[in-house]
Amino acid sequence: QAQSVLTIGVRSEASSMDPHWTQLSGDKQVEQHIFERLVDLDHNSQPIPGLATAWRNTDPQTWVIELRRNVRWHDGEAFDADDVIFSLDRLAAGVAGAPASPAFALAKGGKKWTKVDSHIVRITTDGPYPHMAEDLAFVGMIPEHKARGVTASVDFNNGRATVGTGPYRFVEYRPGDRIVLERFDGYWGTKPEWDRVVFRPITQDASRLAALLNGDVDIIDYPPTPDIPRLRSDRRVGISEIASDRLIQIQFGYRDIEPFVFDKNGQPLAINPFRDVRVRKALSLAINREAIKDRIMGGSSIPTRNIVPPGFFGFNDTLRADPFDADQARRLLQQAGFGDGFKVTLHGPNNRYINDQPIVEAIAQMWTRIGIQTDVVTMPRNVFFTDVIRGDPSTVPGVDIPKFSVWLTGWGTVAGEATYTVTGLLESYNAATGTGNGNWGRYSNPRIDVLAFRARQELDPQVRLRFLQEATKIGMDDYALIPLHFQVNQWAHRANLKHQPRVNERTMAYDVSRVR
Amino acid sequence: MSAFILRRLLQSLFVVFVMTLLVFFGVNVIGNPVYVFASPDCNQACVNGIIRSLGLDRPVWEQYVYFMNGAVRGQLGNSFTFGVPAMQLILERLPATLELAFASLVLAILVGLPLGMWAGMRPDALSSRAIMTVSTLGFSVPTFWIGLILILFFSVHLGWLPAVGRGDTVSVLGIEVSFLTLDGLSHLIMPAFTLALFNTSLVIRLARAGMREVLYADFVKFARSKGLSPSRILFVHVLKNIMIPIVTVMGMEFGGTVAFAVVTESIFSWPGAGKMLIDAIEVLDRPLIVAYLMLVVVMFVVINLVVDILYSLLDPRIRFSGAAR
Amino acid sequence: MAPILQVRDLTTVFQTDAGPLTAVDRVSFDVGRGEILGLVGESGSGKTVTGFSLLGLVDPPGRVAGGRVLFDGRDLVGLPEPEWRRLRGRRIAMVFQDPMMTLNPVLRIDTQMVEALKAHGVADGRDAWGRSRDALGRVGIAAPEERMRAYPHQLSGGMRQRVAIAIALLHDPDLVIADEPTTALDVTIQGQILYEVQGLCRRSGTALLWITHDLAVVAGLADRIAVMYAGRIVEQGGVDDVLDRPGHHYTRGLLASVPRPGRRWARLPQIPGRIPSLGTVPSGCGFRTRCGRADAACEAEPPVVAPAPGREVRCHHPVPDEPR
Amino acid sequence: MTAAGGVGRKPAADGADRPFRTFARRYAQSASAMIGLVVFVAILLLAFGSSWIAPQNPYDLRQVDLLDNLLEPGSTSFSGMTYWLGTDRQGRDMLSAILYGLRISLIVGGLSGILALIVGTVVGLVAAYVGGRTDAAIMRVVDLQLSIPAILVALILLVVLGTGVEKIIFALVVVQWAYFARTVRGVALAENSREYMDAARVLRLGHARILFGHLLPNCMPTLIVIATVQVASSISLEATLSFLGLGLPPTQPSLGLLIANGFAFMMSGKYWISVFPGIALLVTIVSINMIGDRLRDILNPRLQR
Amino acid sequence: MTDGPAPLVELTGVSKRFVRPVDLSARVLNLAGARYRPEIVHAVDGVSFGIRRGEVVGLVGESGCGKSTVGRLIAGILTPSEGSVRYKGGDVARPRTVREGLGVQMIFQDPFSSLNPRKRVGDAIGEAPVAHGLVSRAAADAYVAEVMERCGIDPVLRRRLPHQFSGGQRQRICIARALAVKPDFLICDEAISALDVSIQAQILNLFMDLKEQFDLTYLFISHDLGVVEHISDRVVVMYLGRVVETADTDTLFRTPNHPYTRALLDEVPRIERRARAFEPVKGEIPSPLDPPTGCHFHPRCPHATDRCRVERPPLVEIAPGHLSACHLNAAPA
Ligand SMILES: Nc1ncnc2c1ncn2[C@@H]1O[C@H](COP(=O)(O)OP(=O)(O)OP(=O)(O)O)[C@@H](O)[C@H]1O
Ligand SMILES: Nc1ncnc2c1ncn2[C@@H]1O[C@H](COP(=O)(O)OP(=O)(O)OP(=O)(O)O)[C@@H](O)[C@H]1O
Ligand SMILES: [Mg+2]
Ligand SMILES: [Mg+2]
Repeated sequence: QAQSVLTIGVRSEASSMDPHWTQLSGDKQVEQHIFERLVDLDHNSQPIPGLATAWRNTDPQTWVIELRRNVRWHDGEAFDADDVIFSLDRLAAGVAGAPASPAFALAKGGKKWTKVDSHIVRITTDGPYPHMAEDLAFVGMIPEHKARGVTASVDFNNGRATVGTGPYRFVEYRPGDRIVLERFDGYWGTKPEWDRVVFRPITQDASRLAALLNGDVDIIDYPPTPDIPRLRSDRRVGISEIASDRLIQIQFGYRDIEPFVFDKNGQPLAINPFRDVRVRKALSLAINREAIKDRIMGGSSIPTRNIVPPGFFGFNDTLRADPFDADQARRLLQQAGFGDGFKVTLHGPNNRYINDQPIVEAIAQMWTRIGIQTDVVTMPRNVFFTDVIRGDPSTVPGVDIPKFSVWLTGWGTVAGEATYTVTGLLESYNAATGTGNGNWGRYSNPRIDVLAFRARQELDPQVRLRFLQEATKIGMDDYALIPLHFQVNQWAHRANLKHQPRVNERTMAYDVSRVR
Repeated sequence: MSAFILRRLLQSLFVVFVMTLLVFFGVNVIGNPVYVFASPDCNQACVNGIIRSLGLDRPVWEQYVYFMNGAVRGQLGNSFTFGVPAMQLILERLPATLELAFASLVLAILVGLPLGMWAGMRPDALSSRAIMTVSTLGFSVPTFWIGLILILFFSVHLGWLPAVGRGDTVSVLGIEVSFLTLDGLSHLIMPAFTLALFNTSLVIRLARAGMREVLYADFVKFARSKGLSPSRILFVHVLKNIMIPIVTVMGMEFGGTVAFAVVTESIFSWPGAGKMLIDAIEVLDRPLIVAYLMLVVVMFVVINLVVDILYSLLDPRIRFSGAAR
Repeated sequence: MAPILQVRDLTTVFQTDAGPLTAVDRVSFDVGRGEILGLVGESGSGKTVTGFSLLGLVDPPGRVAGGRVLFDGRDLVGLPEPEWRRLRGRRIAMVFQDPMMTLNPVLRIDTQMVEALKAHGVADGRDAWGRSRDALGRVGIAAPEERMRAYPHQLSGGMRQRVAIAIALLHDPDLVIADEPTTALDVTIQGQILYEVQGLCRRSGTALLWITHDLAVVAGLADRIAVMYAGRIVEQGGVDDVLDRPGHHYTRGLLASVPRPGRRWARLPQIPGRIPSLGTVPSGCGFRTRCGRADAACEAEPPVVAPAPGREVRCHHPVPDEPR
Repeated sequence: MTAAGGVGRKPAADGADRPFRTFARRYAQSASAMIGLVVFVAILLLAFGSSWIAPQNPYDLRQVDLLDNLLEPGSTSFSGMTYWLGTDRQGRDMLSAILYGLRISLIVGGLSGILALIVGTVVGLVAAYVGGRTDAAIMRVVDLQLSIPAILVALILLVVLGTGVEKIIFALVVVQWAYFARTVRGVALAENSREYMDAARVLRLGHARILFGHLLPNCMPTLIVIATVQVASSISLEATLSFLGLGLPPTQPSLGLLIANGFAFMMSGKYWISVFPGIALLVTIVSINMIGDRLRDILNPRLQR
Repeated sequence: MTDGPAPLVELTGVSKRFVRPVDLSARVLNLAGARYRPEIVHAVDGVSFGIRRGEVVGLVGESGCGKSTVGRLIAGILTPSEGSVRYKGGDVARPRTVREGLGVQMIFQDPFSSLNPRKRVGDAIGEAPVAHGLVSRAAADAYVAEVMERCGIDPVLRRRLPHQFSGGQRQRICIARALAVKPDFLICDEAISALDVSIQAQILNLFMDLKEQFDLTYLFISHDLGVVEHISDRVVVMYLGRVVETADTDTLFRTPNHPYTRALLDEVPRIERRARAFEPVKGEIPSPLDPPTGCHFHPRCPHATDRCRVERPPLVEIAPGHLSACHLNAAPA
C-alpha cells in the first residue's frame, strides 16, 4: 500500500523548528504540526481545548488549567504538568538569540505559574486577566526531558529536541528545500490522514503556482491573485478561502506639521490637514474599495469599516464600509478649506501584504482624482517598518514616530478578539504600558482610552463586547485610520483535495483531506 | 608559486576586510532587522529585548569589533533569522549552488565550444551567421526573463519538466548532488540552462575569435607543412590554444555565475546559497549576508587560483615566477 | 638528372574585394638536386606566396590559378589533399620566417617533432623520439635531450629556428623551402644557421629554395639566384652572373643601392619611386614606371632574354653584359 | 635634391583621407549591423520622443484608470482610447509604459555607461601613464572591484543606498568603472610603449597633451566597443535588479520593472504585461550588441589586416 | 679619446638597470627562507663616450645589447641609473631651456608605430613647433609645408593619415617631425632597418643631405654594419650593455681589435663574399638578466682565459682614438 504524501508549497520558509523562536506564521505552521499548545485555535482563531481540556477562573486573579491525560510525546514519554512549567519558564526567560519571542505576553500582568498536581497547573495574575486562553495559544509545549539544557534552537532544527505531542513527528529539515514530517501513530486526537507531509518553500509566486500546476506540490498558499479568476474555472484546481484577520489600512501622522504634505507648488504645508476629520473622511470616501477588490484583489477582499473581521469577538456589524463618493469627498475638502487640494506622498511596503504596492498605487490614483496629488514611495518591508516604527529621531528628538505622513499598513488580530486591536491601533501610545503600539501616527482620543482600559479589566464577556464595539465606532467615526479591507486568505490545491482554510493564514496538513 | 599564492591570499584578505566593512555598516544604515522579526504587537520593551538579544544595542563599531573578533576565530555569528551559525547555513546550501554553477559551465562549454569552433572555421557560412546571431541573443536576454519563459513553456504548458526545486539527490563524498538521479537531472536542466545561456554565448565568441586567430597562425601552417592530419591539427594544435582564453574567462566567469545564480535560484526555488542571500537581504540578516559574501570572496580566490594553475598547465608560457604578477 | 623541382608559369591569385590580385605571376624556375636557389625580392614581391604555392598551402581567398609544379616529375597542382599530406614534411619541407611564431607555443618540442615523424608512419614512439633528438643534435643544439622537453618559449630565437630546421630535415626531404629563416636573427646567430643549413644540404643532397630579401645572404649561400619583382621573376642565373652582371635594370638598381665598403659618405644611387602594391602594378614590364631606361616598348609584355643556359632576364632592354 | 619617393602620385580621390567615411562604409558592409543601427535609432527616437508619441503619460496618475486595468491588446477604454498593447494592473497603457520605460532604461544604461567610461578612462589612463606604485595601487583597487561579481556589488549598494534612478546609476557606475579602467590601462600600456609616444616625449610635449592628445584617442576604439557592451549589460542589469525589487520606483517603471510586474500575470494568460516589455528590452539590447559587434570588428586593430 | 672641441653629447659611466622589485608577499616568504630576488636587467652598464658636433657616430651590436637604451638615455626619454648624459654641458633629462630640450631628437625603427595613427601627418609635424612657440599658429601651415618639402614629401599630402603612406614615406614624415623643432642632434635608432632595400638608399641619402643642410650631428644606431660603415665617422661597438670597442670607422673595419668585433665583421654577409664556407661564432647570446661574469663575451670567445672569466676588462686606448675592452691587449703579446 502506497504511502500518502501531502506536499505543501509555501511562500515563506520556516526559519526554525523551535516553537519559542518567533511568531512568524511561516514558522508556526510547520512547528505546530509537531508541538501543541495548551489552548488551540479553531479555524476562526477562537480558543478550543488543546493539551488543556479546561481552563477557568477560581477567582478574578487565578486561572486553573486542567491538562489532558494519556498524552504521549513522540518518544513515548508521558506529557505532564512539569513539561508545561518547563515550557512556560523557557519562553518567559526568552530564548537566546531569538529574534522575537512572545515572552512579553507571558510577562504582562505579573503572571506566576505553579504545578498543582501532575495534570493541573495554576496561573495567578496581579489583576483581572480575561485573555489567558489567547495567551496560552502562543506557547508551544516542549518536552522537559529532551529540551532541558537546550538553549540554542539548533537542536530543534536537527531533530534532537524536536519531539512534540502533535499529530506529526519530525523527519528532516533541509533548509531552503524541504521539511519532512511523518504521521505520529500514538497521537491522542483524530488520526491524521497523511502518512507524510512535505513543506517546500517556493518564494516566487508564479513559480509556486507552476509547481502546483505541474503536480510538484499538492497545495500552495498565496496563489497569485491575478491567476485566481482563471484558477476558479480550472477543473484541475480547487480554491479555498477565508477572510483573514489582517486589516489593511491607511494611517495618518498627527503631528503639527507633516514632512510629506505640501501645497500645490511643492512647498511644505504649515498646517497638518490630516488633523481635520473632514479631510480624513474625504480621503476615505475617495477610495473605491470595490474597484480595488475587483481589479486588484481578484475579487478576494472584504471591504470594511471594522478593525476585526466578522465572527471575531468585538466585531461591530453596524459599521458598513464607506461607499465610493468622489463628489462628497471633494465637497468635504472644500469645507475643510482644501478645495484646491494639496500634495502628499503615500508610503507603503512592497513585499509584505497581498498586492500591497498595487493598492498603494491605486489609492494614489484615486486621491489624485479628487485633487490631492499623490506620489508613491514603496519599499521592502524591512526598510519600511524600520522607518514606521523607529521613525525619524531628527524631526522630534527622543520620540518614536514614523518618518512618513500617510502610509499603508496592515494589522493582524492574532489573538482572535478585538481588545488586542483596539489597544494596539486606537488607544493612545504609551511606551510603558505598551498601549498604542500599532498606533504609529499617534492618534489620541481619551474616550477610546477609557473604554479600552475598562475592556481589559472586564471579565464579563457581554460588557466587554459593548466596550469594544463602542470604542471601534468612536474610532471609525473619527477616521482615526482608514480601514480598507480584510485580506482573504487563499489556497490553491488539486481538485481531488479538500481544504478547510484558517483565518490566521497558516497551512495545516490536517486541514487537507482527500475528496471521497 | 608560493609567493603567487600568498599574494592572492593577501589580496583576498583585503577584499574580505573591505566587504565586511561595507556590509556591516551598509546594512546598518538601511534598517533594523528587529522590525522584521518583531510581531506587530511587540511593544517597546519587547523590541528592546530583541535588540539586546541580537546584540544590536551596542554602537556599530563595537559590534564590528566584536564581529571581527569572532570572525578571525572562524565564528561569523548566528543568523538572526535561523539562530544557527551563519557559516553552517551557507555551507549547507553552497553545494546546491556550486552544482548549478558547474552544470551551467559544463553546459556552456559543451554547447559553446563546438558551435564557436564551427563558426570560426566557416565564418561566412549561413550556419555560422545563425550561430553568431543566437549568441548575440544569449548575451542580451536577461536571465530572469528566459527563466520565466522556460518555466511557462516546459513546465506549465508542456508539463515535461518540474518547475521548481532540486529533486532527489544522491550523496557523493558527503555532498548532495542531483545530477546522478533522473529526477534530480530533470530539476537541474532548466536552471542550469538558464544560467548557462550567457556563458554559452561567451564561449561561442571566444572559440570563434580564437579559431580565427589560431587557424591563420604561422604555427598551424607549419604544422600543416609537416603533413599532419587535419584532425590532429584541429584537436591538438588549435584546440589547446583556443582553450587558453576560454579556460581563463570561464574561470573568471565562474564567480559571476555563482553570483548570478542568485537570480536563477530565486526563480526556480533552487535551494542554494544565492536564494538564501536574497532572503537574507530582505530581512537584513546581517550575519548571514556578511558570511555569504565572505565565503563567496574566499571562493573566488580559490577559483582564481585554480584557474591560474590550470592556465599554467595549458599555457607553458605562463609560469609562476617570484615577481610575476 | 632532371631537376627535382620544375616550376612552370606558376600563377597564384588572391580574390579580394577589389578584384583578383595576382601575387605570383607566371613564375618559372628549376631547382636541381642538392642545389641552393636563392629567391630574392623586396617586401610584397610574392616570395612567400610562391613558397606556399609549392607546398599547396595557399589559403582561400588565394588559389593557384595556373601553371605547373613538377616535383620529381609529378605535377603537384590540383593534387588532392591526402596526397599533399603524404608529400608535405616528408619530401618537401618548409621553414618559416619568424622563429617565434612557427612552433606551437603550448606543445613541447618533442611532441612537435615526434608527431612529424608519426604523421608519416615511419617511426613508432620511442624510435621517433630518438630520431628527433638526433636531429636536434645535428643542427648544433647542445644538450638535445634536455631541449626536447622544453617548451618553445624556453628557447632563444636562434634555437627555435634550428628546431624548425631540424623538423624540416627529419625525413631527409628532397626539397626544403626556407622562407627568410634568418631575417629575424642576429648576425652571429644567422651565421650559425647558415653554417648548419649549408652543411646539411651538402651532405644529404637536399635541394634548397632559400627565400630572402637580403642579397648579401644569398651571395654567400646560394648556387643560383632568382630575383622577383611584383610577382614576377625578372632575372635569374648563377650567383656570380646575376650579382656581377645584372641584366635587369631592377637588379642593377638594387645592387647599386646597397652601400659598399670604401665608398663612404657617397650618395647612393637610388631607384626612384616605390614598389607598386599588387593592384597597381603597371602593365607590360612591371618595373617600367621606376626604370630610367623605360620607353614605349616597355608597355608590352617583356621578352625573356636568355644570354646563357640557366640564365634569364625578362626585359625589353637588358643591360648589356659588360664585365666590371 | 631630394628623393621623389611617392611624391609623384596624387592622392586618390576615393575619400581615403576621410576616416569617418571609410569607417561608415565599412560599418555599412554588414547588413545585420545596419539593421541593428536602424533599430537602435528607431528605439532612441521612440524612447526620447515618448512624451509626444505615447498615447498616454503613464506617470500622470490622472490619466491612468484602475477601471481600465488588465485590458487585452487592442481594447478600447470608456474614453475611447485604444490600448494597442493592452493595460497593466493599474490600468496603464502598456504601449506608453513601454516607451517611457524604454527611456528610463536607456537613460540609466547610457548614463551609467558614460559616467563609468569617464571615471574608468581617467583612472586607467593615469595608471598606465604614471606607472609604478600609482599604477600598482590603482590596479589593486580595480582587481578588488572586479573580483566581486557585478550583481552582488549592485545588490549590496542598492540595499545600502535604497532605490531610485540616481542610486541605481551610481551603483551601476561603481560596478562598471573598473572594467573600463582595466581595459583602458591595458590598451594604454600597449600604446604607451609604442614609439609615437616616445616621439611625443622627445618633442617635449606636455603631459596633458600627450595623455589626452596622443594616448586617449588611440584608446578610443577599444573604449567604444566596451562601452556598447557595457551599456547593453547595464540595461540588462538594471532590469534584473528591478526584477529583484531593488531597482526603480514603481510609479515610474523601467522595462525591468514592467517585466517583473507582469511576471505575476504570465500564467493567467495575461502575457502582454510581461512579454511586450520583454521584447522591447530584448530588441534594444540585441540592437546595441549588434552595433557593438560590428564596431568590434572594425575597430579592433587585431582583426584589421 | 682624441682631443678636440668639447663633445656635444657626452656619456660618462652611464648605467641603466630595469628592476622588477620583489613584492610584499615575496618579501614575506623571504623571511621564511625563500629566496626571491628582484629581477634586474643591466641594459646599459657603465657606458662612456662622447659625440662631437658635426660627427656621425655609429652604434652597433646585437639585439638586446642596449643600443636603443643608450639612444633613449641620450634623448632623455629614460634617465640613467648611474652616470650622466650631458648635452651641451647640461643634463639632457632636465633641459634648461625649451630650445635645449628640443636640441636632441630621435628617429625610430618602426615607421608604423612611430607615428600616431590618429593624427594627420601635417598636425604631427606641426604640433611641437606650435606648442613650443617656434612658429605661430598662423604660420604653422606654411612652415609644415616647407619642412615636408625638404624631407621629400609632397605637402599636398599633409591632411592624410599615416596609414596611407608607405614605410619610406612614413620615415620621411618622422624625420620631418623631428626636424621641425630645429634640433642639432639626431638619434637614428635603426631608422632604416625596417625599409626595403631600394628605399633604404633613399632615406640614407636624405640623412646625408640633411646633415649638410642643417649641420646636424648623428648617433646612428644599426645592426647593419654595411650601412654604419657607409655613413659613420666613428663606430661604437656594444656587447651586452657594455662598450667593447670604439674607433673611427676605417680603423675599426680594417683593424678590429676586440674578438667580438672581429667575429661580427666575419659574419657580416656581403655581396662580395660568394660561396662562403660559414664559420659560426659558437654559443648563444647570453641573457642580460644573467650576464656572464668578467668579460661578457668570454663564453663565446675563442681566446678566453681565466682572467676573462672573472675580471671585467677596462676600455683602454690601444691606439689614438681606438679603444677596446679586452684583456688580450694587456697581456704581453
Ligand atoms: N591572404 C592574402 N590576401 C590578399 N593578398 C595577399 C594575401 N597574402 C598575400 N597577399 C599579397 O600577395 C603579395 C605577395 O605577398 P608575399 O607574402 O608573398 O610577399 P613577400 O615577398 O613574401 O614579402 P615579405 O618580404 O614582406 O615577406 C603581397 O602584395 C600581399 O599583399
Ligand atoms: N622598459 C624596459 N623594461 C625592462 N627591460 C627593458 C626595458 N627596455 C629594455 N629592456 C631590456 O634591456 C635590454 C636592452 O634593450 P635595448 O632595447 O636597448 O636593446 P637593443 O640593443 O636596442 O636591441 P634591438 O636590436 O633588439 O633593438 C634588453 O634585454 C631589453 O629586454
Ligand atoms: Mg614573405
Ligand atoms: Mg633597439
